[in-house]
Amino acid sequence: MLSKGQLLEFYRQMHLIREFERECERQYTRGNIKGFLHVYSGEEAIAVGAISTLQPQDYVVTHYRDHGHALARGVNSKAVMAELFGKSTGCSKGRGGSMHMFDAEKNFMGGYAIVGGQLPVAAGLALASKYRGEDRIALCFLGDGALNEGEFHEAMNLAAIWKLPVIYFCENNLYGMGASAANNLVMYQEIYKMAAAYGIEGIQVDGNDVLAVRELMEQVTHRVRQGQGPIFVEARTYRLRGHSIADPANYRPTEEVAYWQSRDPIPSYREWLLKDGGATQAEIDQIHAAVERELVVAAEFAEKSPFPVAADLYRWVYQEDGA
Amino acid sequence: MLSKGQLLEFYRQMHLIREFERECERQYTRGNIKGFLHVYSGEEAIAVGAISTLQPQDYVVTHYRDHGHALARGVNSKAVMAELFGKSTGCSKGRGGSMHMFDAEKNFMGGYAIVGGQLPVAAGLALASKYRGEDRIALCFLGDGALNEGEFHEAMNLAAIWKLPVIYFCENNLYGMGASAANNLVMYQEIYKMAAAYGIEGIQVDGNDVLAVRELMEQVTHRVRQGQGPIFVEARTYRLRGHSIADPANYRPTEEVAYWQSRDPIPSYREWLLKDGGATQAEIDQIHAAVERELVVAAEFAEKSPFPVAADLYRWVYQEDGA
Amino acid sequence: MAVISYREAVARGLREALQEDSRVFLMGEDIGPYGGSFAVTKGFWEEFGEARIKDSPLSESAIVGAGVGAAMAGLRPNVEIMTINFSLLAMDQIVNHAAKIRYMSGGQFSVPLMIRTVTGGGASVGATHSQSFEGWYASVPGLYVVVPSTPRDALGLFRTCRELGDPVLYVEHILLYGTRGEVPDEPYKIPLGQAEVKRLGRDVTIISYSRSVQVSLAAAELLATEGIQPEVVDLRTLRPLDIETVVQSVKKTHHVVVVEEAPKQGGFGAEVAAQVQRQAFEYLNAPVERVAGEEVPMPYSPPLERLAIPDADRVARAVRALLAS
Amino acid sequence: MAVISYREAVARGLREALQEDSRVFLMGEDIGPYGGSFAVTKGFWEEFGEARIKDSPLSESAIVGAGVGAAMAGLRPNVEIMTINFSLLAMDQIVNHAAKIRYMSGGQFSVPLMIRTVTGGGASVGATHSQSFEGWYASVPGLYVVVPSTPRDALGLFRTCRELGDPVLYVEHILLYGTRGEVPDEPYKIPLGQAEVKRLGRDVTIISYSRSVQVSLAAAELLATEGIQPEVVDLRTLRPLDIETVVQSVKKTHHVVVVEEAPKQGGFGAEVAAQVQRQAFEYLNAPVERVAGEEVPMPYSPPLERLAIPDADRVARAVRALLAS
Ligand SMILES: Cc1ncc(C[n+]2csc(CCOP(=O)(O)OP(=O)(O)O)c2C)c(N)n1
Ligand SMILES: Cc1ncc(C[n+]2csc(CCOP(=O)(O)OP(=O)(O)O)c2C)c(N)n1
Ligand SMILES: [Mg+2]
Ligand SMILES: [Mg+2]
Repeated sequence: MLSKGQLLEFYRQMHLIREFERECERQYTRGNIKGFLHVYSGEEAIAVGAISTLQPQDYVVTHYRDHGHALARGVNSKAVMAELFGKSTGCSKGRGGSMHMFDAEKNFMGGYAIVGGQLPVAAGLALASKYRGEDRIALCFLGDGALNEGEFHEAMNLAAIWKLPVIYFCENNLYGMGASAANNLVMYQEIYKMAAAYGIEGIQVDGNDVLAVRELMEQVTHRVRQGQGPIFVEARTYRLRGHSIADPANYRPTEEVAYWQSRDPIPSYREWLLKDGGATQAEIDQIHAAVERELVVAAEFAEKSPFPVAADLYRWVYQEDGA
Repeated sequence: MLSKGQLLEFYRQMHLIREFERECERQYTRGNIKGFLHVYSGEEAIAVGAISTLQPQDYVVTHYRDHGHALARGVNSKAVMAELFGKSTGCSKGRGGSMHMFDAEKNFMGGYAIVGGQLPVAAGLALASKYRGEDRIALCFLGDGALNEGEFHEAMNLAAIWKLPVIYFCENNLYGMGASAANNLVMYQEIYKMAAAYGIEGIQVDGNDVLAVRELMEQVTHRVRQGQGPIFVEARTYRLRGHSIADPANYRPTEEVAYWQSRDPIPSYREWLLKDGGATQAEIDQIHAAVERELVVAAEFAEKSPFPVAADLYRWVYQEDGA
Repeated sequence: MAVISYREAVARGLREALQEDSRVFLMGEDIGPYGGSFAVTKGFWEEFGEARIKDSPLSESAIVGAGVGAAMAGLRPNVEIMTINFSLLAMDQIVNHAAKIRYMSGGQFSVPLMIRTVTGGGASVGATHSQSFEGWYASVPGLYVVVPSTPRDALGLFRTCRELGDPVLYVEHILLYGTRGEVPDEPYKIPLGQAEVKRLGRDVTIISYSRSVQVSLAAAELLATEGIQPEVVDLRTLRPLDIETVVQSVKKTHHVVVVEEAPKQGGFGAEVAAQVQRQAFEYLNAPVERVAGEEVPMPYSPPLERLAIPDADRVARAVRALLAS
Repeated sequence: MAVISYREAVARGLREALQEDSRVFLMGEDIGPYGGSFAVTKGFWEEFGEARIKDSPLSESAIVGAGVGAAMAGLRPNVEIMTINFSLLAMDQIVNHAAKIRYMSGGQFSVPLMIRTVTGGGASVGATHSQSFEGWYASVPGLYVVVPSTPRDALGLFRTCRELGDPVLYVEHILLYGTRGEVPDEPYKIPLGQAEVKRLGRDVTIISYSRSVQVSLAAAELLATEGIQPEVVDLRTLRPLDIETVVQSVKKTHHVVVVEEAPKQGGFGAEVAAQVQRQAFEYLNAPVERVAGEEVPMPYSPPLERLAIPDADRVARAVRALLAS
């Protein structure tokens, strides 16, 4: 049973991610954030529900659309924002940027920007855990687009034959950039069934329902922790914005967008919280206010933080005391 | 219904391949063949049965263990042997070698030595056929080892979503080099089921029974030709020799080897031919004698043929009249 | 002469190919309804239909491999790899198949495959998305590597490439798409293997390719105000490489600076330097100097990124130092 | 000093690592019961068990990627890629992950991953199986690239590599496995970035690495009979590159020939030539000469293959021509 505190915490995290991404879009327009900006808006229930079931020692690995996962894992919003600003106080010291967030303290093992590339890395983390006999699993997020890449196949196979403690969690938001999953995968409506080719159990869940994700993942993490080998989860969800801030996403049918807007995971969860979750409007308001403050602080922190200094250009290419 | 002539022709081809490989081993020992030598002995029923169902305009693509497929496709045994000798009369003019046999006239599109690399190429050939609206299909052979490679996955997916007229034919000989398929694929006993992940029909057949392969492939080629999209076939078989001539294959249990030796596709087919196929011992003897003569001629041809001349080192790097 | 953008020049080349040659089809990620990651193929899908504008799955290796197969079958596939960074996933197909099949088959098969891709840094997209691998491909026998720096070159080279019987890596630069320039109205082509003197000078030869040509030209303007007249040579193609045009220039200037974006060690600039010192040894008054990317993964942080990529100032400084030496 | 083979030297390095460091495990295709494609890990699976000698599926990308992950977790994976040809399939993991994660994470994670692989031609195995890509990797910031030419170097460099905090590509040569040489009995290590003069001379400096060092030494013997005394410098590591040792030699000899197997254009020899002419310009009596692989896919046919790879005769001819010029 989840406590009311936990229920509200899920809400806080989802709301934080949504508002964080809004703030990013504003900062992008103001020129404080550069390059690509891919926001997680609409998919918050997944990161929050799934990551909430992990232990601190567990590993999180994800793709390039990584702000939400970082925040859900507890990476400080100041550090995430500062990273986007390219500041030395960023969670990757300004070297990584939007697509390459890392936080060793949180075992947040990185956002990976080569589609599919993170899957073998996650297998390796799980392998290390098994090698050492640790109580530690790896949770690896991937998009539906990653299912097209050869590395998906190789990593799934490796995880399966070596029974690695890794969960591959596919965020099926129906698109990879502008390409509809329906055009790129015959099994696009039942991606989870593709796991059977590896003898891996595949499970589908509603990615817009934080409690459904949470519930499923409690079982999944438990079983993977027990050593039964990898599990593959597919969550159906939707990107409420374009692929990146530069993408108006005109290729999507308006009815489809409208349908998914009506299934926005945040308002629906809020309604449930108020109606059946025992939360009060005051509590919700308090969360909203706290998040607003947090983001003001984060943006200010990012803005005021220094850029890396030129003298540090070569820092961290190699170990300082390396050969 | 197959005519007796066809039945005997299958036997002739299988016997030719087996004896050809024996000759290769002899020539290798004599130093006339260099580098790697991977023989096809034990798997003849597959190449012969499958390729017999193709039309001349169809494409054949295969992996590095390619002598058998070349011979079954009708590539001249003199040209195959000369290629192994590195002579300019070889089917690849001595440039390709054992793993890279080509014959444009036979639409024999090549042996490919990067495991899995031929699968996308075959998809492209099928794509060209579809693009032009031709009555022409591609048959692509692969080993069980290729199932581990990412390119298997990408090519299967591409063929499936674009409904390409290609047949992926897996020769599951239980090993990839020294590695047992049982260690490398959870589904090793039912590889054909892996095709379901792509919405591709998968079918298993006894790869040591030339008539079973032939019968299945008559249906398969027909359906692919009709435009129903790709089909995946798995034939179970066994390499009667080591991975290459350098490999004593000590890693294989003796009972396993004995079992498969007892299932050698050639003697069993010969017995059937004599008992139920209406063939006479004289006809068999005649084939043996003809094959023996053919191979003497092939070896002599290869031996007497000239090596490419030094002045031609740069020939065929680019189109002669290219920019 | 019309003034068009680099993006438009590439699009024009593609459109002509599609219109004039039914063997040509395009294949790539998001080249269809999305219009291409850099909007090069905007409107193509609507114009030419999905049989010829094949929006592909995220399968770099498979689409290049399929391009190889289709080319062997006699078509003229034009495959887009969204950026050169992702070409690493297709490298085996490019290097082991596209480049070698003519040779390995003893001339029986050819692979007239064009691969378009996008190189370069400076767009604040981080280390995995800002690389310049064209020099690697330029060392592969059997490939052509084309690196236009202007709309005019982009179109003229494209027209040549699409008629070649061998595979071409046609490399666009992420920061050049919006740049504009004159393009002749009459049909013209630019042969491969002909460098172009983009600016006449007398004191130093600056050699570069792709966007670095623009950087070099900017540096030349700076230097000109100080009375230094650099000659700027644009290689235009890395394979084949026209060293003759470079040598002619060096005979006049006696000083050479090679400029490129890739990290210096093992960059293609090393090849240029090695050939220049070999073939113009007598004419060099000073060693060949190289200005190149720093030896770091590309930092995301904009101020660091600016340090990692040569700019006009750095090129100008290198020229001054060279001439002072 | 015991005389052992190159194969034994590598195996000894691996065995020591496995014995002394429980964080070390091996992963690769056919390294288990088969004993390794080139028999380097023969007996290891029996000795260390399958948890530490992980016989992997044919999944180059996944095993390197898994090595990256395991290294980030604090282990010391040693991954074998059967030959450098197949490394193209893992290149993305090597270049975009192994080499960049320390930097992109702002120093929070490191990737102490060792990748062993096999380079080179001359074994009559055809174009797809005879390549030399080490030069490409040597241009990637964040990687180390090690190319031993003797059993002594193989072991001494191995010992250094296995303690590094960063990824290493450790490149063996297919034709060196059977070569033998002395190896000190006492524990020793060879630091990265220290070239070695393998033969003292005075007339010309021949620079090379990996098997080409043996070719160069053979050429030197030929030349010595004619009264020419070449100095032979073995780079031993391509990244870091020790140009200082080379320059010292050039100050004495005033003539340089660089020898390598990769096709000349864009080969790593170009980098060496570019640096030498830059740093020893005053001391060069003639341009730096390169002897390299021919610009062709490796032909299978043995007589053609012999033409495509530099041999002692060709190196000797180049030296004679250089000294005569
Ligand atoms: C190997 C590779 N190919 C292409 C790209 C360009 N790209 C970035 S994101 C993306 C779409 C990914 O789609 P999906 O995995 O579904 O993730 P989503 O954007 O939906 O979260 C593409 C094609 C890339 N980063 N890496
Ligand atoms: C990408 C790649 N990795 C490794 C190799 C080395 N290799 C050659 S054949 C082979 C085994 C292939 O097994 P399988 O596909 O089952 O074919 P079989 O030998 O059984 O016919 C291996 C590992 C290769 N050629 N290509
Ligand atoms: Mg998606
Ligand atoms: Mg097999």
